Amino acid sequence: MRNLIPVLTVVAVIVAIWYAAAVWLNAQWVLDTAARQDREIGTSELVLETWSQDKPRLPAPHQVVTELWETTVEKNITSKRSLVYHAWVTLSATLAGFAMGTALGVALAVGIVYVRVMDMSVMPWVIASQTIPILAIAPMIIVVLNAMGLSGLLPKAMISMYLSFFPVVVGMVKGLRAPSRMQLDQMRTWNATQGQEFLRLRLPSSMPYLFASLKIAMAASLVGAIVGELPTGAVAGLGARLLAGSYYGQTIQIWSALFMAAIVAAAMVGLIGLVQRLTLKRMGMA
Amino acid sequence: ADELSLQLKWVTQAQFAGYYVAADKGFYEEEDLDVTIKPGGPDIAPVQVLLGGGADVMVDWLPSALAARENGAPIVNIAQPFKSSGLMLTCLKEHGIESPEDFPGHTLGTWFFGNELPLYSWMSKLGYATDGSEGGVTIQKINFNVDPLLQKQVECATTMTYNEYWQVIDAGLTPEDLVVFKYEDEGISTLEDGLYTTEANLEDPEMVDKLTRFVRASMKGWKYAEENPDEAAEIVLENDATGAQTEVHQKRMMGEIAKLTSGSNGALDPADFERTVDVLLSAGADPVITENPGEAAWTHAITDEALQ
Amino acid sequence: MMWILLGLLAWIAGSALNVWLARRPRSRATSLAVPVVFGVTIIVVWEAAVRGFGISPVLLPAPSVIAARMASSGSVLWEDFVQTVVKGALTGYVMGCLAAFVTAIVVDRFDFLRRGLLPVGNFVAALPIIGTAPILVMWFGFDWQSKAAVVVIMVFFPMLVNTVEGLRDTSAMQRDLMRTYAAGYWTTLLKLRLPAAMPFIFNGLKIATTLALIGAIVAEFFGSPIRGMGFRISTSVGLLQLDLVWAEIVVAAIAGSAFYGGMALLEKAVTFWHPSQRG
Amino acid sequence: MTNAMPQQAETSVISAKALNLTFQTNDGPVHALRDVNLEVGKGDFVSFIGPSGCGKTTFLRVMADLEQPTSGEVLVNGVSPEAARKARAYGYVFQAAGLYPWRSIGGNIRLPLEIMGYDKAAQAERVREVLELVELAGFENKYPWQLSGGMQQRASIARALAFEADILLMDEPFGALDEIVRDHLNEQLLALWARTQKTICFVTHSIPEAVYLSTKIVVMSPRPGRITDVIESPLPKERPLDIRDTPEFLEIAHRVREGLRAGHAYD
Amino acid sequence: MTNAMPQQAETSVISAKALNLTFQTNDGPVHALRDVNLEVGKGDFVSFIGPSGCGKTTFLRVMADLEQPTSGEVLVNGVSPEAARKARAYGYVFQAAGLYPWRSIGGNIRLPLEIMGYDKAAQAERVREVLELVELAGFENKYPWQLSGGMQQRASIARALAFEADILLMDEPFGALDEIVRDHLNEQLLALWARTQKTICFVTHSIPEAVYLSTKIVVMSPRPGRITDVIESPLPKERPLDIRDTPEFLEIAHRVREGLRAGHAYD
Ligand SMILES: Nc1ncnc2c1ncn2[C@@H]1O[C@H](COP(=O)(O)OP(=O)(O)OP(=O)(O)O)[C@@H](O)[C@H]1O
Ligand SMILES: Nc1ncnc2c1ncn2[C@@H]1O[C@H](COP(=O)(O)OP(=O)(O)OP(=O)(O)O)[C@@H](O)[C@H]1O
Ligand SMILES: Cc1ncc(C[n+]2csc(CCO)c2C)c(N)n1
Ligand SMILES: [Mg+2]
Ligand SMILES: [Mg+2]
Repeated sequence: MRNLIPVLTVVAVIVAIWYAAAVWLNAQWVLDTAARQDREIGTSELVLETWSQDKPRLPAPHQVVTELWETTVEKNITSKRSLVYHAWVTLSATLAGFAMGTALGVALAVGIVYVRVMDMSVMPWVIASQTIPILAIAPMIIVVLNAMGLSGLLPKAMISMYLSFFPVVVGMVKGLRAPSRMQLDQMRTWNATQGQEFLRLRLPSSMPYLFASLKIAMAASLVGAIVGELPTGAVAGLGARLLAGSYYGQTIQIWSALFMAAIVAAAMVGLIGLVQRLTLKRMGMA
Repeated sequence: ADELSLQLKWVTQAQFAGYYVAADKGFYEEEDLDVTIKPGGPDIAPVQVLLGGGADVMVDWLPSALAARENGAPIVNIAQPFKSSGLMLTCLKEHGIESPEDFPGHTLGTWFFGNELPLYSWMSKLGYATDGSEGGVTIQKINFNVDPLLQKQVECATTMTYNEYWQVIDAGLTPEDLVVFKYEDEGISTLEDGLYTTEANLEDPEMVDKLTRFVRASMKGWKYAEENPDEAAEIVLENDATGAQTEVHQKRMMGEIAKLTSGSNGALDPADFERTVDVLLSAGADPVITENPGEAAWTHAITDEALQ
Repeated sequence: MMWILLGLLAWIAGSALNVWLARRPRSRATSLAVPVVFGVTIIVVWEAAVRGFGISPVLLPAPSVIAARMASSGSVLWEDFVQTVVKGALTGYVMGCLAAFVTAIVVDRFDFLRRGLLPVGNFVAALPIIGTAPILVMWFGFDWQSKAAVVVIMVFFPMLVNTVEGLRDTSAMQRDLMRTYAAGYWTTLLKLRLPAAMPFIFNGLKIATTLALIGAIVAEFFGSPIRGMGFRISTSVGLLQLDLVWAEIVVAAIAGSAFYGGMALLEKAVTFWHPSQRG
Repeated sequence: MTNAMPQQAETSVISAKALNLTFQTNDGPVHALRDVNLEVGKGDFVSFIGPSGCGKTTFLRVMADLEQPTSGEVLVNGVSPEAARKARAYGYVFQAAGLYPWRSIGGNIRLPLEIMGYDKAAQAERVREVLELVELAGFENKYPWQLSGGMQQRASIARALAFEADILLMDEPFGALDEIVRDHLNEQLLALWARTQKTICFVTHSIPEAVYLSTKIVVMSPRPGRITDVIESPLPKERPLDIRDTPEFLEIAHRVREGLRAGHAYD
Repeated sequence: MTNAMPQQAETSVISAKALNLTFQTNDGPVHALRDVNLEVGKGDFVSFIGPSGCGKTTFLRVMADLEQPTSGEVLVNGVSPEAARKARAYGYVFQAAGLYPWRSIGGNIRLPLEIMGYDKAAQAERVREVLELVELAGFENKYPWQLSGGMQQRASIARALAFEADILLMDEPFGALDEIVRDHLNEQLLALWARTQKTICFVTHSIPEAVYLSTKIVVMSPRPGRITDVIESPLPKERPLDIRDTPEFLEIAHRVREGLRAGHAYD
């Protein structure tokens, strides 16, 4: 609640800039059209037309909102023209990929912290793996998985996993190594087993890092799912909407799919934040 | 029924109406086939899918299919439902381009991914350099839409008669605002949407039999679509999972597609093949294919059987 | 069969060698050797698998084929590297990180902005690059400027969030000490909060390195002049020149790792005092 | 048994009136300070002594404007603690050393000097001086984690002494030091105090230390933290170490011990 | 003046022979322990006293297998420190409290009990017991940052006492406590020691505390850390608080003070 006024202010400023930018970016088209039609055009007319084009360079905020409204609220959610339906398709792949990525990331981090060979060999290659442009190999992954008989949700989820495990590894390695020398020494004096040290010291101290990484991983995972949708033949999902929008120059549709993606991501990240607050509160850290 | 999967080279649209019609009208069923149609997209190389085992047949253009062959993909054309080429170069009149002589100094946009090959051939035939140097043209890669043309990032752009051209018109330009060069008219047309499969498949009699029935049903679908364009467009729309296609656009597209398929009974015309190869081989300094693959790249075995 | 056996053998030998190496006392040589052995093992296994299982070069080329391609197409790879990494990624990285750093300081200074801008920022950061890249290409043109813009957007928020977080990561006693000196805002920033924030800032800088590279390459998928790593990758797939695609990927991985490694070295030098660096 | 302060007509450097401070915690409020009244004159050396958790640190923090009282009034140098802090009126030694880990020992001591704009030469000179005072000469380039607990605490004392503040607030500065160093530093502190006329507020757990150093001893009792006794020392300003064997000294020590004991539940 | 240890024939719980430990730092090696020899018998109460930075903490850490000696040998219960640690032979109180911030005081004390597999009821019982012992009953559900410095230290003592180890290693456990609590805890510790026959190694800076508690006082000198004196206390096992006024007590205290003074440069 305390944040509402600042957020609204910032949003208001952005919307204002946005409208201005829409005029600036779309004016050329309006002028060209008018010239072709031998039509004189006044300033107010110009401004209004830049805000109501069919295929603007930059759609005005109200156009995007209208499109969002029409494709979410006014459409049956099972319809292929409903953004809710497409969002759900993407979300399910995102969640599956996120779960797999988190599991893989945590497992790798535990390995890196506890197994010396892994500590020394895995990290550079994990980093290198992230410099590979996923968009380039996503189609190949999909093709290979398809050839292996995997299709539908799983290939997309695999790409999500590929993108989301990285922040988790990095964050968790840092988090699992966060305990101070003295805290680790204490555990030694009690001759705690590695499992006990992990559960009672390393894991609790890694919680803030884990949650920070999970938020990044969730966003990455959504991007992964969308990327994964592109080469599955643009069948359904927000990625397919983006793609279809871009073939047909439907900027309004692109922007609304884009916003839907951001809304989904924000909601998921918000959810993680909620879990984080509850967990940290239970742990007495918030 | 026997299962068979088809990989398209692009998203669901009237360009592939024949296959959707055949599926919808039960032509495949009549041949005891259960066909899965997999839509494509900008990042799908149908050849990869085919060789990866994700599909049994694919739709592709001959230039890119031949390029893939040279790079080690053993693929063969088994049918050619498209007779003529729908490729063209569309320019805005305001830039003062009226004929190919006016190209030098201008920026021409084209899709890549194999689609740039005909343009490069054309330019080399005209004797223009393509690196933006004096007296040559600048080639610019553009995405599969017409925004760069509308926003004047390029002066001419590759369009298809059945799709992008109409997007330009829909954007509010009139045919009078445009100058259009059809590849077909410039004598550099190359074969478009054909059906391809792997050499391995062709050695398997059972597969050959399936493919024969598939081609027969598909051609029936195409001819039905040609005669009933509006119904075909409706069928395409029903099969579009993205929900992004519009009725007006698809009906218009179907009309244009019908013009391209009308001259073909499904069998590849060897003369068309040779012309395409010639165009490709003449593509200047860096030709995409270096030698004529000859009859290894196509076969009439399927169509002969299917079209009796 | 021969190749498959060889692959298995290489796998076993590589792991054994690494386990042995890791047991040695830690030194510069071993900490370099272990990842190298790991990588070499993977490459040998890959080569063996491609040959052994007869995987089509159109699906996955063997490392030897990729190496040959890298040797023969050096000039193309270099041209693409300059276009994408030097012009696109690096400029975007520097501009994005600098902008985020300055914004972080402003945002941190004015709580109103922090509470207003960060949530909105998080939202904007969640806009997938695949959606924003075409738009930025439309606005900034086909050349490297639009790639730099994509990179700026990609690195901005991780860097911003980390810096803001870092600037707040001081203990009560450390802040109290500054209060007792009646240190002003700028003094506290310079002497306490920036040094304390360094581990976080470097966290952001490191994450941003991989993002910058991916961003620049992926953005080229949505529009580029006819050179650049993303351009080459996306168009070569269509021509089924998979060896060239993988050669570009190898260059990207090397450049990215070097970039990241450089940042990590710098981090070690600057935040030597942090427990995670003291080891 | 809160007792009325003898009102000092002379300039009072610190004056607390009806001070209360309550912390809100998840299971109820904690009364850290209740109705605290105190006057400290210029040049006084005041020791605070009391059971652990009685509010000594909290009181010092209020004077230093690091904690806001719930009610009541504090004046430092006749102005609010905030104004005094802004005027850099005091040096503060925290209960834990709190050195910045990214600065060497020398760098940590130089920190306030840099902030207050001393020039380079003066900085170096003062760092050398105070390091010698706390016997850490030679450790200037070591980092905090390379020092033992006691050495860190001495470094933090040196940091507070490095600049010339009129008031010194010290929270158990000698807690982790052995008797000999402690005696030595006690002497040094007294000499410094005599030389500079500083006003010093000093929290300690050692009764002999409190008696040896102070002109005024404040005894506190816990939960809620109150002042139970204020003892004005009759000892002369000049104090050799063996003053600790005089009957006056032992008598005051006895009174402090009694006051302390009263604050405890047992015996 | 390293002196030969009186060799104890009885079971020796801790035995150090020719122990050396050198830290490598960015500006040269630091000799923290040099040629240290010591025998501690079963049931001994050994105090370590010496100037700040002389290596007391380091020596305790070596016994606890937290630091590896550069050369020499240590045996704990006749086996290596590592084996002793694995057998959970000792409890350790660190110089700083080091409580886990995400656990309440009760949770912190329960931690070693959970690790060692005590059942729920036993855990609760022991937590209650030791909290009472250190006078923190009622603070079980508070979090560390809500306690004063001294209270945190007491919680950390409670944690080390909660499980039954034969050896207790305590590094300045009472450093931040006032004299009264300290006297009280001293008595409690002696009673515990008498009752349980534990062997205790105890670092302190207070000479009276060392003399009052110990059967053996080890005096150390700094840089490099060496043992300069080992004093066997002639005081009886039964020690009321006022034993501190007896001549024997004062004599031992004097000897310790002299030993300490010898380790310091000045006076
Ligand atoms: N931030 C806080 N939140 C809640 N309670 C607090 C806080 N700080 C201190 N307290 C409580 O206030 C009381 C007084 O604390 P303070 O630190 O002033 O004690 P002290 O006299 O300095 O003790 P010690 O000698 O142990 O340092 C204690 O009961 C403590 O639990
Ligand atoms: N990790 C370390 N790296 C380098 N030097 C160290 C390290 N730990 C301790 N030392 C050095 O070793 C010496 C002994 O330190 P130690 O902590 O044992 O002293 P101590 O006797 O416990 O002192 P105090 O009473 O102040 O706690 C000191 O000079 C210290 O600077
Ligand atoms: C993989 C691939 N994608 C797109 C095209 C170009 N193309 C051919 S037909 C068509 C649809 C009509 O607009 C488009 C865009 C191609 N040749 N190959
Ligand atoms: Mg305190
Ligand atoms: Mg110590």
